[in-house]
Formats: sequence, C-alpha cells, structure tokens
Amino acid sequence: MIHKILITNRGEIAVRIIRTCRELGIKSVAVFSDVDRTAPHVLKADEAYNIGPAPSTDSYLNVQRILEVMQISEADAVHPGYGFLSENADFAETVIRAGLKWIGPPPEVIRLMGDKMAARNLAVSVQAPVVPGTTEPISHIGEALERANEIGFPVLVKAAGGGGGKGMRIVTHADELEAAVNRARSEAAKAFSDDRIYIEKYLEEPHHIEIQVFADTHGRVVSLGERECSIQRRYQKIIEETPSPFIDSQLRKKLSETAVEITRACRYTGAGTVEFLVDKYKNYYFLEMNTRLQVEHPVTEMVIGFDLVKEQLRVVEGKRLSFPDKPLHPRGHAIECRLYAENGFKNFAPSVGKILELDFPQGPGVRLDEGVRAGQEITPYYDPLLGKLITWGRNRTEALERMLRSLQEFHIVGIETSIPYCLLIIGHESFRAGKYCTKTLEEISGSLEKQGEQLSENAAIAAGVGAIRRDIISTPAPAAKTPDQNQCSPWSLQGRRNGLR
Amino acid sequence: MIHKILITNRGEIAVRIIRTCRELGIKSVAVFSDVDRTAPHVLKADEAYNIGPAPSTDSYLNVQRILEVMQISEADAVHPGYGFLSENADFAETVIRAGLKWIGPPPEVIRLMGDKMAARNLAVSVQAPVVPGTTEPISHIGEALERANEIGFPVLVKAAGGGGGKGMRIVTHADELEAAVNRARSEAAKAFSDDRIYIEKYLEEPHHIEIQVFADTHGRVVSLGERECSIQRRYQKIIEETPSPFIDSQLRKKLSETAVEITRACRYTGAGTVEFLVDKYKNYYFLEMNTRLQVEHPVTEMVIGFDLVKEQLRVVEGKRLSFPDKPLHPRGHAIECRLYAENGFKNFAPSVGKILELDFPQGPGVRLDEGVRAGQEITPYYDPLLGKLITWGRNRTEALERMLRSLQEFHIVGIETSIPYCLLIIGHESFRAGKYCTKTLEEISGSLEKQGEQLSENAAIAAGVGAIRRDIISTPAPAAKTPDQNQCSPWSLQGRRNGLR
Amino acid sequence: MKYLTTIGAVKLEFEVNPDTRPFGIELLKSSVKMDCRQLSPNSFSLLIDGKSYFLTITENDGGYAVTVNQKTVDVFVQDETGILLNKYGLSDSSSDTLGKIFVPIPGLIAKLFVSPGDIIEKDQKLFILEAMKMENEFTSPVAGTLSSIFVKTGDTVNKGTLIMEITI
Amino acid sequence: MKYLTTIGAVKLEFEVNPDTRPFGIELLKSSVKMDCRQLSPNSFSLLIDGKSYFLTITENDGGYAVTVNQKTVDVFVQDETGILLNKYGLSDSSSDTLGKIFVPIPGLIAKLFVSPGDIIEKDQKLFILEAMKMENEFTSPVAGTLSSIFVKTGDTVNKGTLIMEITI
Repeated sequence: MIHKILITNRGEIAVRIIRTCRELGIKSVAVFSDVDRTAPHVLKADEAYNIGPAPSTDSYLNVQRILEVMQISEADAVHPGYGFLSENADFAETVIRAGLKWIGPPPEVIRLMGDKMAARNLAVSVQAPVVPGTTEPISHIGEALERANEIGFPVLVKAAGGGGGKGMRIVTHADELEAAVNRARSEAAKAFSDDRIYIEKYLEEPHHIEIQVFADTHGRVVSLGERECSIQRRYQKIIEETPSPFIDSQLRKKLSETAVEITRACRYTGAGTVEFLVDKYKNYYFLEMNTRLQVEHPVTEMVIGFDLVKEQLRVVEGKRLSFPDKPLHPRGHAIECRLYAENGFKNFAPSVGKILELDFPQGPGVRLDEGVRAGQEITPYYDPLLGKLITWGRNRTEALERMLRSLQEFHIVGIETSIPYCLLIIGHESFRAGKYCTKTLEEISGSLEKQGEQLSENAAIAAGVGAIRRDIISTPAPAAKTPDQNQCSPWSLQGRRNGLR
Repeated sequence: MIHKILITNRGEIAVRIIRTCRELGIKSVAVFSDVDRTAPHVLKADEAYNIGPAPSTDSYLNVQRILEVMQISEADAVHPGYGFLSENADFAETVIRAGLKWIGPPPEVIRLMGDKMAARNLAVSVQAPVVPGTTEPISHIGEALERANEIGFPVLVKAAGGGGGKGMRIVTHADELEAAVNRARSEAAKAFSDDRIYIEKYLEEPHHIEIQVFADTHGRVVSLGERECSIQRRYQKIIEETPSPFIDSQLRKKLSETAVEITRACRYTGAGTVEFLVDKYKNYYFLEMNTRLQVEHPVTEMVIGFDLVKEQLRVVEGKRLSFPDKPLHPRGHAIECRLYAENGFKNFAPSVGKILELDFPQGPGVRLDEGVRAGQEITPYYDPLLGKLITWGRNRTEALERMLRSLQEFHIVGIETSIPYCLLIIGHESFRAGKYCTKTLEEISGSLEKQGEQLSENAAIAAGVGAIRRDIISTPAPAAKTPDQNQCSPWSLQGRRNGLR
Repeated sequence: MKYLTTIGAVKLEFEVNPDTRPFGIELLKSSVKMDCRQLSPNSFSLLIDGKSYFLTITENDGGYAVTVNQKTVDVFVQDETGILLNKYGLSDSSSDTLGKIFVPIPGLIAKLFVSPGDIIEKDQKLFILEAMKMENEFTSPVAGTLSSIFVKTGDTVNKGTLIMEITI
Repeated sequence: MKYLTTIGAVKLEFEVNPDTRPFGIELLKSSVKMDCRQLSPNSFSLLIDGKSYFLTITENDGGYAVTVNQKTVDVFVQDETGILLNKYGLSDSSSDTLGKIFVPIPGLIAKLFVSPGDIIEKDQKLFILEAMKMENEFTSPVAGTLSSIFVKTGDTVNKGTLIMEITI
C-alpha cells in the first residue's frame, strides 16, 4: 500500500494528482521552486518543500534536491506527472534504487520507447504499420528516386536536423524530386549545419490519433479508446476530444489492437499512450509511445468514468486493473481545451504578469483541472499552461455547446489567455462539423483572426460606457487626465492597431 | 421553438437555467430585486430587469411587475425554478393567458396536486399506499381508540395546525392514547389556537425517498429513478444521493411504477417529483407530488447523463422526451450537499454579510451549481442557499470520497457556511455505511458538535502562527494593541466559549 | 519579540525574529521554523516543517477567527506588552459588555420569553428572531438580572441592534 | 459632462449626468439609459436597456483594455477638456515613443535580424526572444531607420527592457 506520494511536478497536473491522493487518503508531498512558494500545488498538498531557484534545471529537474526531499518527507512513491522528469529513465532508476515506488513503467521500458528508432523497430516487429520512409540519410539522387518510387508519391523530403516545417518539401511527381532534394539539402545546411536528408511518405490530411492503454503486473493490457488531437499550434495540441469524429468502429478496433500489441511487446505496465498518424484514406501509422500520463487524459476519464491516476496506483501496488472484463462502453462525448497564458491572435505570444481576478466556469458537464489561483504571478520560467477545461455531453453537440458556454464564463484579469482563440476554434464550422486534420488550424487561422476583431455595435457601446466609468473612478476630478504612459511594446501596439481597423 | 426564457427566480437555480439556455442558444431574461442588482443571475443572463424592493412579496412574487417584464423583454416562455411562483397555479394561468409558454405542468395539475387531500385521494384511486390515518379530526377518545386499533400501534397523534414536531406524540400502547390525545390537544390549542387532532401510523426509521418522473405531451411517462433525501435539518433536506443505499431493485421498481401511475393519473406533463416515506420494513407510502424542478435534481442528472432542464423545454415545445425507450441504466453514484449561509453547530443560525473571498472546488467528478460570487452581500431576505455541490463517483465510496475532498477545497471568507457541518455528516459512520433515516441527523448532532470543536495540536500551532502574522499586519508597531471591540453577540460569544472548552 | 496565543484552553508561546520578519516565526521551546505568507487580505499559506496549512483569518471580538481544515477557532494574541499587563492584572476587561444582547442579523422579533426584572440563567431562552424564513432562538450567554428590553414583539430590527441588557 | 470614446474607427459620444453619477450615463443622440456598477477593481456590470454586459477593464497605453464577451478592445476616453484640446491640435502625442521597442516579458535574445543603420519596413522581423520554452518573433510596429540596438544575441533581458530604437 502507498501512504505518501512525492509529486515531482507543478501546475495543474500536480494539483490533479493531489486531488486523487486526497480522495484515497494518501498523503501528498509537493516540491516547489523559489517563485512557486504560493502556487496552488503547494497550497493544496499535505507537505511542500523548496527545491531551488526558478529555472527548471535548478529545481524541478534538480534530482539531488528531489532525492533529499524523498528522504525528509519519508514518501514511499514518486509520481512524475508529465514533462520534467517523467520520461527520464535514469531518474526512474534512482527512485527505485532509493527504495521508493515509481509511478510509471519500468525504467528499461521508458528507455526503449524513448529511442525513436528502437520504438519503430519494436512496432515493426509486431506488424504495426509505420510511416514508410528511409531510415538512413540518402547519399545520392538515384537512391532517392528509387526509394521514393517504392514509397509512392507524394513523398516528403525532410532534413535530419529539421523541425517546425524548416527544410521540408512535399514532392508530388518524380521529376520534381531532384530539385527538391537539392533545395532541402542547401536550406538544411544553412539552417542547422546538417545536410542529411530523409524521404518519407507524405500523408494527406493527417490526423493525430492516440490510444490510451493500461497494463497491470498480472499480464492484462487494455485499450481505453482513442483521443483525437489534431487541433495543434506550433506542433502542440490545444484541443482534444473523444471519441474522434473521424474514426469509425472498425478503425477504432484496429488502432486499439495495434496499441495493445505494442504495449504488450515492450512489457509495459501502468498508463501509456500510443500515438498514430491517420491519413484521409484511413491508413494509420505508429508514431511513438508516451510512457506517462498524458496532458489530455481527462477526456478519456470523462467518457469511461474511471480515474486513471487511481488505476496507476493500483498497478504500482500490484493490484489488478479495475476496468470490467467485458468491453468498456464509453458514455457520451468529451472535449478538452488547454488554456495557455498566451494570445492566439498575436502568434501565440506568451503573457506573463499577476492574475488580478479569476472566476472559473461551473455547472453541469464541466470539469476544470486548474493550476493557477487569483493573486498568482505567471512567470516565464515554465510551460504557460494555466489549466484544462473539459466538458462532457450526451453527444458531441452537447459537449461542444457546453465548451462554448463554459469558455464564455471564464473571467481572468491580468494576463492574456488562449480562451478567446479556443472559443473561435470550437465555434468554427470545421470543428463543429468534426471535419479537421492537423493542418486545419493553420488554414483557418486567418479567418479566426478576423473574427477576433469583430465587435457588435452594442458591445462597442458597452465597452465605451465601461471605459468612461473606469476613467471617472481613476480620475476623481473629471477635468484632469492621466498622461499617456511612456512605454509601449510592439504587442500592445499591434493590439491597438488591430482595434483601429 | 422557444427563443427567449424569462426566469422568475434568483440564486443558483436561476443561474443553472441560464446555463442551459446558453448551451441551446436561447436568450435568458433575469429579474432582480433592488438588493440583487449585482447577483450572479443578473450578471450571467442576456437581459435583466428590476422588479422591485428586496422583500420577495414586492419583487420575486410581484406578478404585476413580472407581467410588465414579460412584455418589455418579449420573452416567449417562463421558467419559474423552484419556490417563489413555481407552484402557483394562478401565476401559471396568467403566463399562459399572456401568450407565453409555461415551463411546468398545466395549472390545473398544479392546483390538484397542491391540495394535499386531493392528491392523497388521487393516489388512493390508483391503489398507491398512503400513510394510514384519520382524514377528519377526531371528536372523542372512543373514536380515537377505534381508529388507532385499525391503524395498528405505534401511532402518531398530531395537531392539524402543527409543524416542526409541535403538538406531536408517539403512542406505543392503547392505554397511553387518551392521555396523549388530551396533552396534544391542549398543547395545540395553546400554540396554534386550533385543537383539532389527527391520528396516523407512526413509521419506524422512516426514509424520505422521491422518484423523479417526466411526462411528455405524447402520453409517455417515465421514472428516472429515486433520490434518497433523509438527511434533513428542521424538516429541510441538506444532503441527497442516488441511488439510495437503502432501496433494493424490487422496491425501486415498485416506487417507480407507483410514481408513474400517479403522474399518469393526474395528466402531468414535464418534470415532477413523487415523494414517499419508506419505513424500516420497506413499507412505502405516498406523501406528496412536487409539480416543479426539485432542488436536488442534479444527482439524477449526474447518473443518467441527461440535462433535465433541456427535457423540460422539449416537453413545452411539444417534442418527445429524449430518454431511450429501453430502461435507463444510471451510471455510478451521485451525492449533493446543499451549502447554506448558516452555522450547523449553532442551531443552523443564518449568517449574513459580504463574501470577501471565494474559491470553489474543481477537478474530476465535481459539479457546482452556485448562486453567489465574491464581493456579494448575503442579505436576510431570501433562502440562505449559496449553492449546491454535487459529486459523482463510479460507486458510492468514490462519490463520498470526492465529496469530502471537494468540501475541503472550499474557501469562503466573510460568512459562515454549512460546509464544516456537511463534512462531518458525510464523514460520520452512519452516512459512510449508508445506514441513516430522517431521524439520524438529530441523533448524531451532539457527536458532530463535539467533533466540530476538536483541533489537532499541529492545527492549533498553525492557527496561532497565522493569528500572530495577521496581528503583525494589522498592528504596524508591535507594541500597540487594538482594544477589544465593544460589541459582542451571543453567537460569537458562544463560539468563543466553545473554543475555550 | 515574544507572542502568546490562546486557543480555548491551549496557550502557545512564539518567538518572532525581527530580522526575518514577517516570515520567521518559531515555537518557543521547540524551535520549529515556520514560513507564513499572505495570499490575499484574509488568506495565508503556512509551512511548518514541510507541512502545508491554508488559513483564512478575520478579526473577531478583539481576537482572530482562524479557519484551518474547515474548522474555525478563536485565537487571542498578546505580545510582550500585553503579557506583562496581564501579569499585573491590568488587562482591559470587556465584561461590562457581556450582558448586552445584540442581534447579528436583521429580522423580526417574533417572541420575547422574558421581562425586565427577571432572573436570567445562563443558556435561558431570551427571544426568537425571525430571519431568512427561519426562527432563530437566542439564549443568554450569562446569568444575571434582566435590566432592560429595548424592543417589543413585532419589531423589525437591524443588524447590530441592542435587544436587551442583563446585569451580571 | 460630455465624453468621447474611440474604439478603432468607432467614435461614440456620451453624456454623464452629474446628478446620477456614477450610475447614469447616456448615449448622446439616442438617450439610451445605462446602469453601470463596479463589481471589483477591474470588473463592471452594465445594463443597457435591459441587456446585461459583464466587462473587465484594465488601463492600457493611456486608454483602457475592455473585455466584453471574451473580446478585448482598446478604448480611449476623452472628456470635454480633452475634446477641446484635440480640436485645437494640442493633444499630447506619444509618437516619439512609437519607435522604441521594449519586450513585454523576460527572456533570452535568441536572434537579431537587423543592424543599426538598416532601413526598417513596417512588420519586418526584428529579433527573436526565447521565453517560456518558445521562440517569439518581434516585428516592427513602424517604418523607419534603425538608430540603435541595446542588446546582443545571447543576452537575458528583463520585462520592459528597451531592445532597439527606430527613427521614424
């Protein structure tokens, strides 16, 4: 039995794990950096210990200090959350060597699945499809042509050191290949000083679909269904849902079976996620496996009704999973919006500052996993995730309507958030129709920005009245006016210009 | 189709109805009294109109003003919530005569079921059991003895004008009856100037169980299962749950069938609740029918997954209910705590004042239907219900653990609330074991009060440190002390004395 | 600077280090270090040897009402000066206000159980105040003689109204 | 007292009645009555002809950033004095600060795209600031000539640091 869990994380995931500990009567131990002394996870945990200065490398990644806290607190298990040390096999080994339970898969599994090539080989060994492509850099154009023909056009020419779309080219016909390879090579050489080039199959309208898997120490491996994660900005997910509006029951079955086989093959235990790419023709390809709890795990919890953190603890305690033997029947539909301290209309520029006022949405079908509180300073040191809003509905329409309703109920003063942007995405016809892929957000971002600037006449009058009222408050003698501030940043100026259009 | 709903209510139920309107794209119109200008239902509605001074009779019961708002706002339907005008058949008729839709059963059904004797007769006509007893006052002791023998001892001797336990006597043997009737009669004459006495069967360990029914205009009547409402203070419910830990599937079936028959017999439409008393031997008796949405409707919503307000609107629009034809399979367990501005340890004394700080619980399995906001003044004019906390779990244990966890997360400064009291009830062994009846709270209140006074040594040290810190803040020069305040009320003095034990 | 806190029968002495003030407070005798931060006007976070406490604190009757783990206790704080004054019997007593019965909420005086001149026992019923649709019974916090009643049945009274006075 | 508000291209004139101040504000020309209440330092409830608006308002660049229905606009307010000053061309211009590029968040200068003396076009990329694990591209709000750069690649900068200056 676990009695006390040290949570080596912060923000909403630390708070979420503390909540489960509370429900089970397990003591929770938080760690915090200097700037996080009054962060929610510190206030909500049973115990909390400082582990160093603000930068993650000095605190949340400071294994030495964390080891000391393990001893001081007499915790008997460590939950890493996601990010930070969660996929660090060496840390997992350190925890186990110190005599504590590691709430995650065994270190060797973390190491295996963390190596992209090894994970790909394991997937291939159980006949899981992987994106066809070269596994070694191409040395000359003849080889490129040969491999491209094997894979089938269109193909993607991409640089080894690439990322974020740089050094990437789509080639539709064989006769465009040479020029594309050459241009990609020279671009890559300039950008990353690395001219190694690979070729892989270009997927049309790809979807990012993942399967939540769970394995206990009694040999049971189950799939808990899929999550659709194709709404992404800068290759980061912002909106997830389950079930996927794109997946039919046949494909769902195939993805689940493949995920279970991969999970079994790598001798996994605990909660894991197998990620796939699925193209418009419903071809699917193994992408990678995340060996930890996923940010978007709540949408799965909402439809299956099980607390996944509780199941993680069961596995670590050597118990059997509590999912029934018969197939799970997910109920209804769930959608999650990640709420970031950033402005979607200004190229997702992060926003820092003090949260002056904060009201959360409530009512039927709404779950909020929050990581911030009123009065808290948002610092630039960590991921700008403020929390996650999850709505449940009998069907997709109801979940979507609740998401719009509850996003509208938010009230955050002091920082900019992605809430207005999420509202427009959820309200957009592509999302409403459930017809979107990983490229959709980029395609519609222009129209979202335009919508973001529109204000009805009534709302403009309301804004005017409010500003006058506020002006009267800050200017007791109506004639005296506060002079303009002397500083102005490009971002706020841009906001101003946008307002003037 | 309904386009705009006027909500003739305030507080959490008005907010809850507004939320459903938002999700459906229906405009919501709030009404408010002078003291409610900045109450949450006013802030959240699309429109809001003042209907008079603070006292309910001048505002929320002011039919003339409400009629004016119906016209000004061009609403096409009226939702009365519960309380206020919700069971006023004349008001329902007025609404319908004004050409608006009434979101509730037809006025004649409200009238019929609002007459206790008529409702009892209707129940008897469909062979529903009612509590055996006299329907006319007893004129002499011989008659009393005869009727008591028919009913079977123990019996309850009660006064016509009675209430709250006054003029009530339990009689176990025939030879105690005469004395009991005489004492009850003289007590009643003094207390209510009405010496009419009735005799009815005394129920042992009675449970208050109610069945949620729904009927559409196409002749379909369904039961949505029971709610256990036996945790009561001053004959008012404070904690409800579903399913009832006391009810087995056979009794559930019988209660549901009886409730459906009564609902059908009175030609009901919309949402209604049939209340029963069930004794320790599982005998059940029809009590009354509430012809409106019930305060505790959310626990039903949590386990069946349907929004009952949405179903109310479907019925009014002449649509069919959206519950599937096959029997509903409720999922998991739900518990509701009503959160009042009152102190459970001080005889439920109401608390008024300004809410200075307010943090709500969040996370998995938690729903809050709130009716207050930070900065709001709690006035003595209305029911002191601040909101309702509902938790869901896979099973009763999980729902209960979540209730404890989320009650702990509350943080309300400025008024006293029933949260500490609810925490102790939920944590009490009777509640944990699911073994309680309508008399339980009275029986355990002494032990709860004692628990309420206990503080661990660590918590006492923490309280001491906090008070010193606060003292330093309010006393810039450490030597100067604020003198004692001159006013002290019996309540705060009692709190002080309790603290000194 | 030494501080004495009184919570019911429990008395605890603390030492506040002026150098590390306002965060450094130690429990005398055990030297347990505490880190107390203000979160908002009435909320504080306290770490004692790693244990985390969330406190809400409001002023109350010359002391503080402190809520910890959803339990509220009254805490009285005395600094060195206060402790000395107390030692020499010089503390300012507030016993003369003890017999004054005020109502903490507005309402209607529904019933008076006592009359001027009555001998009043502690916890004896005094009157019923109707407020928020409920009857609230007020009992005497002290024993004594009822000297005056300032209201009559049916009166509507405001918060803080003096209802009666009992001479102890 | 007359007030002029500017929201983008929209200009609206209001009349504030000193008798009913602070609640009575009317839209000039149409006489629509409005009831505006402050809920907290930055939040307001407004009823216009029964329509309910929830506003959050913070100061911003000499004006106010007003959020209504989750949309934020910049509103500039001028009272009668300001309107008059403007009419005679006496308004205090802030154009001399337009070419000064500050960073609104702390971070690391990851890349500089321009050098002193460069002719800068509006919306041209200036530099990349790494903050919160992300690269943030800054573009020029104005056209002009880059007169000075106050940082170099690799510098860590605080919130509000002046990075470069563009002469318009």
